[in-house]
Amino acid sequence: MPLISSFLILIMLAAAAAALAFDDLLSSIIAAGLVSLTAAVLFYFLKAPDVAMTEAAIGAGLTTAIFVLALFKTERGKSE
Amino acid sequence: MLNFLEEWSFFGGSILLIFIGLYGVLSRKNMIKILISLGLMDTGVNLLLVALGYVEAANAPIINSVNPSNAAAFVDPIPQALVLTSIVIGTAVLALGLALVMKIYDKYSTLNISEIRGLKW
Amino acid sequence: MVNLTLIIALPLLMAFTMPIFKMLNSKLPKFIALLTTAFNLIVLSSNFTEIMAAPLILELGGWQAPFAINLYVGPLALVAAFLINGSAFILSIYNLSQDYQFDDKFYLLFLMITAGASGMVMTGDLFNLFVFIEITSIAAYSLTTFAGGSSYEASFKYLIIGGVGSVFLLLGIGFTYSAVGSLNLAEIAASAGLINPLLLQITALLFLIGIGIEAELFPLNFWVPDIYTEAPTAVSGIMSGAVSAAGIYALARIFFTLFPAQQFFNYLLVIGVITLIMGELIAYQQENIKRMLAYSSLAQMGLIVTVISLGTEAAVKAGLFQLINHSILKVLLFISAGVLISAAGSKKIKDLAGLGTKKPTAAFGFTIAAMGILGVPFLNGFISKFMIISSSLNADQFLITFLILAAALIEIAYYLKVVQKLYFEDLEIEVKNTAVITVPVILLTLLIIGLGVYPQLIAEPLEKAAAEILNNSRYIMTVLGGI
Amino acid sequence: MKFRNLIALVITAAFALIILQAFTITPAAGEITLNEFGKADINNRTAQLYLNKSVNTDNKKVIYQESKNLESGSANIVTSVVANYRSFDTLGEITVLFLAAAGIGVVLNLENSKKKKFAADDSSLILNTGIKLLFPLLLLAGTYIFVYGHLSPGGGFQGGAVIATAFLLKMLSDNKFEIKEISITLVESTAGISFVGLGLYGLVTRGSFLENFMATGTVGQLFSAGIIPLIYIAIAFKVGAELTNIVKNLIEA
Repeated sequence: MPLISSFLILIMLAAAAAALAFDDLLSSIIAAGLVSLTAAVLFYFLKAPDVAMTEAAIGAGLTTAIFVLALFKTERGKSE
Repeated sequence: MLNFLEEWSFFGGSILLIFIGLYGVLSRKNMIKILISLGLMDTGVNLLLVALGYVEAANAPIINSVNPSNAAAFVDPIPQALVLTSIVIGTAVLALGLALVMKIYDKYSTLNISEIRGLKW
Repeated sequence: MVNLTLIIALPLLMAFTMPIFKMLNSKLPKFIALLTTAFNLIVLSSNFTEIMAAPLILELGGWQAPFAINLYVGPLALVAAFLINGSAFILSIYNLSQDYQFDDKFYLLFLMITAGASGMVMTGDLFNLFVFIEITSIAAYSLTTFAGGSSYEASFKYLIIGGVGSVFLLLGIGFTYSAVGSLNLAEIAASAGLINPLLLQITALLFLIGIGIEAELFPLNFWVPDIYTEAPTAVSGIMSGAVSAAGIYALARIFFTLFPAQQFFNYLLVIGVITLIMGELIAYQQENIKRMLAYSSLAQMGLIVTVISLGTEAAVKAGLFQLINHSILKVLLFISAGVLISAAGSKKIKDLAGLGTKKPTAAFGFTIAAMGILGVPFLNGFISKFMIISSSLNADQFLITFLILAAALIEIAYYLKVVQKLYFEDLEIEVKNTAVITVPVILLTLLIIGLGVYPQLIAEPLEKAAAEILNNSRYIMTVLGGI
Repeated sequence: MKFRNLIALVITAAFALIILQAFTITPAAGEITLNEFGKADINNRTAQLYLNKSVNTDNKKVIYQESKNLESGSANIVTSVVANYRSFDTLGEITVLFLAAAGIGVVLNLENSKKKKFAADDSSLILNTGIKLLFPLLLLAGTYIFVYGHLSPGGGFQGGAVIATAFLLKMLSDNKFEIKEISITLVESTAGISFVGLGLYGLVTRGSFLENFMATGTVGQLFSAGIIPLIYIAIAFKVGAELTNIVKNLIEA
């Protein structure tokens, strides 16, 4: 268990760094969604199921959707 | 040793996430990326708060058929309640920020803050 | 006596109902906003004597005081709540002659910024403070954009700095909770001595970052000029008159209650002086009148923080008096400047020339408020300036006194410049129709002269408020009771 | 360009250096500290009172499906914190969401611009049918989550978010699907008014805002926990309506 969570934290940090480093905004947004998703799993490991559900539904789901919508209304919408 | 690793990887990981976010907010020029970084900071601080309330070998704070009484050890419910609030507030701020980004993009046709008068720093 | 929780609960109810009011009649929202703020003032007045006698603890949800959220309303919080709701009331009168595009949304946001600021001064719980700061700032982000134009950029800037600040504030709250195991201010204060001094310093820094944004402290205040310049007049007024006052209150409450050590006040002193001097110097160079007022407002916040962090009772009293005056004067300055700007169709100071005769009410309002800020005798600013100078001299802070005087000189220069433009120069321009601000100008002028001639009017609340904030053991005793 | 990154790095590192010190703190020998940093000791925290449900009453053992008439009847302690002990925060939180939704409406200035649809004209039959099937299931799941919020993980926010997700998918896949502005407004206003109304009713009948005025029943049963389920239903409708409103505004902008 400890190893799994440490490993997940590493994935989370890598995804966060990737979210900043990607030039492509869509990849960035997806990486940020991955951060939220791993965070949701980590919340579950920390015995916080309520928070895990909220983070998965709101943080990973809706926020990512809103970001993608905004992206397609701005830069993506123009180029295509 | 393993417990030590687990505990400190949570603290260290969430603090690092906050600082990756802070670095992103300060260094990125794309408005959507700045908001993404702000979201990362939010996630980091939420994770840290929950980790501060974690008790080793304790249960999720729900009394049910698995833990039928409060005599069992539970993790701290208060940080969890705070984080519930904080996640929703964070999303609200991000959504408002994205609406502003869309409006600013309508005006300047760019997401780059160095091309937008009034956002340069 | 009416239950003080209503000050927050009623605006909330009205805000939630606002879309329905609009469906009934499109003129209804602005009157609802006016009535709600008036009601709040009545509620506050009805509690006045009781709170002057003893601070009031309001338990929310019926849970015993230190263990869940409670509101704490002492003399200081009462004074601050009066300032906030008073500014909102005056600005609601001003709003009656305005037309906004989404009127229901404007008024619900306007009510919520007031309720958020009131909550910031009344709450006795750290996380609740965070929630109210968020309510206030989200309402401010949205309200700014009613002006259109460049306000979106200003709002975005504020949103980013506000978002980062709230993360740090939350981090500070987390650290405090982890060390003490409670979120109640009094309970934390009672055990603050047991917290590791290093951790205490780190949390103090985090709180300073989180709340300093609302209190407009250097170097977290670069959003202020943009917001004040771009936002609609009523919003600039409420930000300057109410939200910054709430920020100062929260800062004072946190620092005097949780970190009452001299070293923290020294940090605050330095930050305050830098804010003051920089604000005045930059204000002097501005050509845009709203930007000038914004930097002046910033400088005043610096002045208030400087004086309060001297830490003597006389100094705290002087700082509070200055805070009251600042709210009154800045509200008047912003609404009269708003009228002058819309009359001239320009925000440039040089385009306002000659409006003294064409827009007599607004020019008079601007002039009397400028005189008040400069400290002309028989106006309220004179008394507070005098108290500030004498208290800082009494505290043997000669350098600080000198800097405050120097800042006041710069202030005189740029305010007189505007007044001179208004009355002694003339520019042939077509004056546009503007909002009527006779009632707010009369009300505020009466207050300015009243407080200047007869400052004993608020002597008792000030005395009690200063004594209260300096005595954190009394705060702890009141909240914790016999526990 | 590089300079900017460097400055950002310096500022970040400075903050990191300051804040990471908090984690190095170890109590010196003989020093009295409350809690060692990072080590949660529930017994010293307010949380213990919430777990024992003993803020106002005496310490009692709470037993699943047995204990009756406790001060807060929710089996999920996080729920009892969110919707009972600290419900004032929660009221503030849904206010934040409400303000953000209102603000987004203002910023995007929808009344004046032509309403656009997301480019989903060519959405495939499979997607369309799939979401048609999924939509009621998601609504059901959301409802379950908030109705059982006081017994199992979940509650108003999560349920509301799931419901909003259902509407989001529907809006993205089906071009003809439209939610009327007025119905969202009515739902969000009604939910908000009922939350504040519950609070005011407590204020009038029991003397303090948001105080529980109903019997708390037996821990672990569906009809228990006093006003918590009512508050959670109000929150769920409010959160669902606000998030749907936000998403709708962003889609139509």
